[in-house]
Amino acid sequence: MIELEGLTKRYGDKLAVDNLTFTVRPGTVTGFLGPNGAGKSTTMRMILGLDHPTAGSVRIDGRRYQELKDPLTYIGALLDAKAVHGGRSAYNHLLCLAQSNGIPARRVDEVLDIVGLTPVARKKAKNFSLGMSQRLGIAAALLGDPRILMFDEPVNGLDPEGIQWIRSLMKSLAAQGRTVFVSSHLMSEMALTADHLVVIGQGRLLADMSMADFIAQNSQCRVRIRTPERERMLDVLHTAGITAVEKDGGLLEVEGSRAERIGELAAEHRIVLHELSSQQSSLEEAFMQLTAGSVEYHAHTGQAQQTGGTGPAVVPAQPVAADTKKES
Amino acid sequence: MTTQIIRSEWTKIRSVASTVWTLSLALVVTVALGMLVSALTRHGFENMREQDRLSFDPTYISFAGMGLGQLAMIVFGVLVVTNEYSTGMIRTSLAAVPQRGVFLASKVAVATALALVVGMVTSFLAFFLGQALLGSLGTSLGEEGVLRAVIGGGLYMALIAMFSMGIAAMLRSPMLSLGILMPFFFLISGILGAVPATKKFGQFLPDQAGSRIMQVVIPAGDDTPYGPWGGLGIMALWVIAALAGGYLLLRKRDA
Amino acid sequence: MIEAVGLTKRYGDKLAVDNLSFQVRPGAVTGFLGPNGSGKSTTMRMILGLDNPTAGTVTICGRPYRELPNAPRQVGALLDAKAVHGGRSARNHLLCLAQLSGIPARRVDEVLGVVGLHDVAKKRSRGFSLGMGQRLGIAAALLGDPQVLLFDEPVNGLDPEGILWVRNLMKSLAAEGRTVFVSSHLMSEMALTADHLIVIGRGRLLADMSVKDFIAANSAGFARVRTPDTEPQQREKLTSVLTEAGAHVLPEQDGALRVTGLPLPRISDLAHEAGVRLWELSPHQASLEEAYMRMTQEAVDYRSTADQKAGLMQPLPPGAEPPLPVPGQGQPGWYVPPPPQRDERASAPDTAQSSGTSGRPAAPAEQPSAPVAASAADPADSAPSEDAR
Amino acid sequence: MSTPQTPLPQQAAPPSWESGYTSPIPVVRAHLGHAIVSEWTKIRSVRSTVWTLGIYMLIVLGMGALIAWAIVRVPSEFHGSENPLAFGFFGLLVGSVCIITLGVLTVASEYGTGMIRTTMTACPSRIRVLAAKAVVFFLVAFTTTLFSAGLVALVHTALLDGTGARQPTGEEWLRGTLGISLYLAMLGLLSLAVGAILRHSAGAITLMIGVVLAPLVLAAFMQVESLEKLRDALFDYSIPSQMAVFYANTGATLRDSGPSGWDSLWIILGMTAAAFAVACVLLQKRDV
Repeated sequence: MIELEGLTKRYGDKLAVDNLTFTVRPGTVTGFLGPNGAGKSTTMRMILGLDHPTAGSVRIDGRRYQELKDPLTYIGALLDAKAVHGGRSAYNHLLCLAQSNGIPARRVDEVLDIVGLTPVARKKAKNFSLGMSQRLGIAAALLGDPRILMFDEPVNGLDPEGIQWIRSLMKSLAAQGRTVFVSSHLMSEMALTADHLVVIGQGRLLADMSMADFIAQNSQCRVRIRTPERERMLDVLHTAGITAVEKDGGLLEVEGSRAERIGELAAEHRIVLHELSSQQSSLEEAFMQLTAGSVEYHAHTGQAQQTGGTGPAVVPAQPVAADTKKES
Repeated sequence: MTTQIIRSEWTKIRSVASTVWTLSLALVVTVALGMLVSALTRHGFENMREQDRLSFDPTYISFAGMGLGQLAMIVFGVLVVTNEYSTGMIRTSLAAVPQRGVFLASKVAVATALALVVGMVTSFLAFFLGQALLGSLGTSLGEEGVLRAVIGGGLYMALIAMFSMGIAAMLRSPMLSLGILMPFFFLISGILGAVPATKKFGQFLPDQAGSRIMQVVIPAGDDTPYGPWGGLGIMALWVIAALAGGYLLLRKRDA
Repeated sequence: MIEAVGLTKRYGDKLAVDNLSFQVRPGAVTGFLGPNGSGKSTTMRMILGLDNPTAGTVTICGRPYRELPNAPRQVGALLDAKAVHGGRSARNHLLCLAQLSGIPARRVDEVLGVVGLHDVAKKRSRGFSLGMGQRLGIAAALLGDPQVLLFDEPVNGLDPEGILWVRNLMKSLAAEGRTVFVSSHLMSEMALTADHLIVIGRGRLLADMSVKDFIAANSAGFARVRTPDTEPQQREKLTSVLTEAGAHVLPEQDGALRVTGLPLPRISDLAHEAGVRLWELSPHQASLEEAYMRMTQEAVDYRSTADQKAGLMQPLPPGAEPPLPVPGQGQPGWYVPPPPQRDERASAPDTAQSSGTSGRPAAPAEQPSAPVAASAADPADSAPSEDAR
Repeated sequence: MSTPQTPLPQQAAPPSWESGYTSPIPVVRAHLGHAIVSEWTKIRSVRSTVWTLGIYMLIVLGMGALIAWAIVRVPSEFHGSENPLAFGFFGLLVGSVCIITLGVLTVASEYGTGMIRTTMTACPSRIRVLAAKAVVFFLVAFTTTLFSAGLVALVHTALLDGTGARQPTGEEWLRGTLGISLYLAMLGLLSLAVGAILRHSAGAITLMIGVVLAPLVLAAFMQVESLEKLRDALFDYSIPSQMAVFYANTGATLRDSGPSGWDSLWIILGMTAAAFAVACVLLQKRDV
């Protein structure tokens, strides 16, 4: 369990984290989302006692981080995969961490095996790819078999096999009753992994709710219907008070009604369906909707860059940045 | 608790190549240069001036390489600390050991112990090999002040490494630390100690005060206000100041 | 146009890239896929003339990279976003690259605007987050307005807004007729961005085909069917009817059925005939991820295994009682580390018959390679967009 | 618009749609000039290089001022026929550490940060990159040294004027300003080449400082006559003594051995050329 209370961090006159209060509970994977510059990393660093909060406090299982004896056995964290001395071997890197917390050296071989780095355990970390470094970082987090795990962008650089692995690893860690706190920018990954979401923007808490609630609150549910008896279906829907929109290819789209209800209606009127699928907004769309106001580095959308004598079509700037997309 | 952190720091130190490189370089350079100079000195002792012969210090001669060897010791001390920062490892380390004072103390203790062992070996090796090459001119450990000078040589090297660690903990960047320490020890300290006007101040600088302990024969006309152990004490004060500064900054800063 | 012929790179006795031949054509986004360690980065570095091939050649517009008269004007590359001197500001970093190939300084401000870094242009890049570094790298690639673009993991560290932007950027670059070559591990992104795929494994070419062909060749689509949750007998009825008609039916976790081997209208008709009401009937194209996983199974270098946790067991002196769990650590529902046990592996002969469990704690072992994830692919993810075409 | 980048005959042949997109910005052939401008931006846009240069000038000017102050206080001690410019030597000796650091950092810091991959991608001609770095560094080091050393020399001669010291001759002026500046810039270039060979900042700086100091330390302990030749050679050819040669009295060679006149410059030129040859070969051969 990680408890944050009124956590605040100020750099100069910039408020990086602003009065953040939430609890990360055991038994679920909690996703930690926010645009770049929202204060996610700063928050994670304060949880680990690396940065001193300007105000507020963080408790790990009820205690301050500095008070933990052998902290790696309470909380394992992957912050920055490349934060390893390049000249040290993977084995020695983990060994020195294990020793500092009184973890037996055999555990090092074990975690290396878990993450699949045993063949390169004695190689220098300098030559590791980002994916391998990421695995090393995950191994370090698992070292103390802690009850709380914190991962910052765990799938960065992992290949698809590794992504699937970390996905199920996090789920099984949570299923064992551990607290798993994951930050990521990859909404498709988050949608597959997290049960609960904490969303921040510009240092403030925007949402702290379950994944399903989050998507439901920040999006609209659509149902797609394909049927050979289009006219009849429309009539049926109309009498039931449901408005359907005709799309090309004989497709009908219904907003604000559930697929179950439409299925029952069709069966009642013996209408044959060729497709009946509910199109839930993706987490990505829901997230865009929520954080639209707190994005810090907007890609330039206009074509205003044709200033110089550099000629036309200087730049393939996108008129299709976040704003236009989420309205559709 | 502390023992496990010390074991961890020992793993860190022994598992990087720079430790082996810098320490073996310190040993080889100091001993080899000392031997070379000792051999050359014996060869031409008859031709020396009378005055030089009177103040001839066989112990100090065998430590001739110390001036260059300490360069490697400084690099060792600086890299031990700044490696953590330049790689980002410091965050992992401080997450594993949140007690920053204990962390720094363990790191310095392990590195100093290692530097002390290497320094002692270097010092004794340089002495014995140097004396062997000096032949009849040589002295022995039994002579007055000689044992002190040889042990002092080892202590001096360890203290130099500690001082570098303190400075490095304050500055965090290897380039900056080396950029300040190297010119300081090699040029500024030497110049300040040699120019009469600044000599009074210069002789209280860490390396000048500390290297006093390696001298057995005091040259004529020497008016240094401290003895061998006093000099080492002055150096130790510098070391304590540097380490205290490093600790205070580490505690205060965000990692 | 990038053309590799018999490209080979050997490090010591390890063959990183093995006789690779392919073409990357203009006007399309070409994805470059492969497991970690398959030689993707090495190939990219050889394309850019950073590494010398052991054998073979790779040319851009007919010339080796190092012989291009003004390389950045023809090829833009994002290799490693952090390959920047941290003490230099974003603008100066781009400026020195621009000057290197005679690009006017105005262009620097333009690309800074394009990637959205104009506000931090004067800040030192040391303080940049990975996402900002990535944007800076993309700016550097766009600087020369080149006809060939290489991106290595472009969305690494970008936030969702940035990911969306990069996705659209790459598509429009290709639409302008440029050659866009992108390597990525994120299959969901690739499915949305790439038109063509080049897949390598262990340094060898595994596939060079369009995304559609790739998915079709390496997987099968299926239909998701749901019957009223309240009436389980309807589900059983449908299952038997569909199985009789020759379909392959698998139950899914949420109570839906996964049907392969029958087209959607046929399923609908069968359900209708059997009097089964449908709550859902949706087509699913297998995801790119599934197709990819199937193809590269053998070529993965670093495999993960289950967590044994034997290493946490302190070997106790013989006869000693295992210590009791620490009070306060046993709250219900929380994970409790397994209590230390005697290490049975120390006395091998005694445990010969129970070797399967020796040294293993009672706690459930993790099953990292379980295929849960692939089947639970987000319906809103890639399948509908494939279908919409 | 015809494709501006058609350097190859086979490229000119296919119609534009086949080569895909064509940039409207005219493509110029990149040459050394571009690389030099770029390297200049690199040097001036990083704080550490600016700081190192600043400290360098501070040391040279500061020590010059210190000595000037000593001249004013006790002018009688500075009589004689010695070269009146010689007092500038001390500042430059200490300052040489900065020049070495700067030289090494110019190349090695690119390897440390990974920037080298970006640079090599932007300019695949590796020799051109190295040449541009050398040219820019040389000019920067040379002008800074010339300015600082010249200023110190002017102040010193002005202060010494009237204390009985002689006026420096034209050749002494030339060597005490232009000569020493060329020498220090070459020393920096040597460090730059060593940095390109070792690709590791701390290693290269340590090595270069060792090269500067080792002969002196060795020589200092050789107090025996039979070794005088070796000792003198070590002493004479050590880098600090070679620097001192530029301040020696013209005509009056105090020692018969060792370099004199402009010899030092040719020696360092040879060393630097050799180091550059090695660096170029390695640069071409190695993977970045």
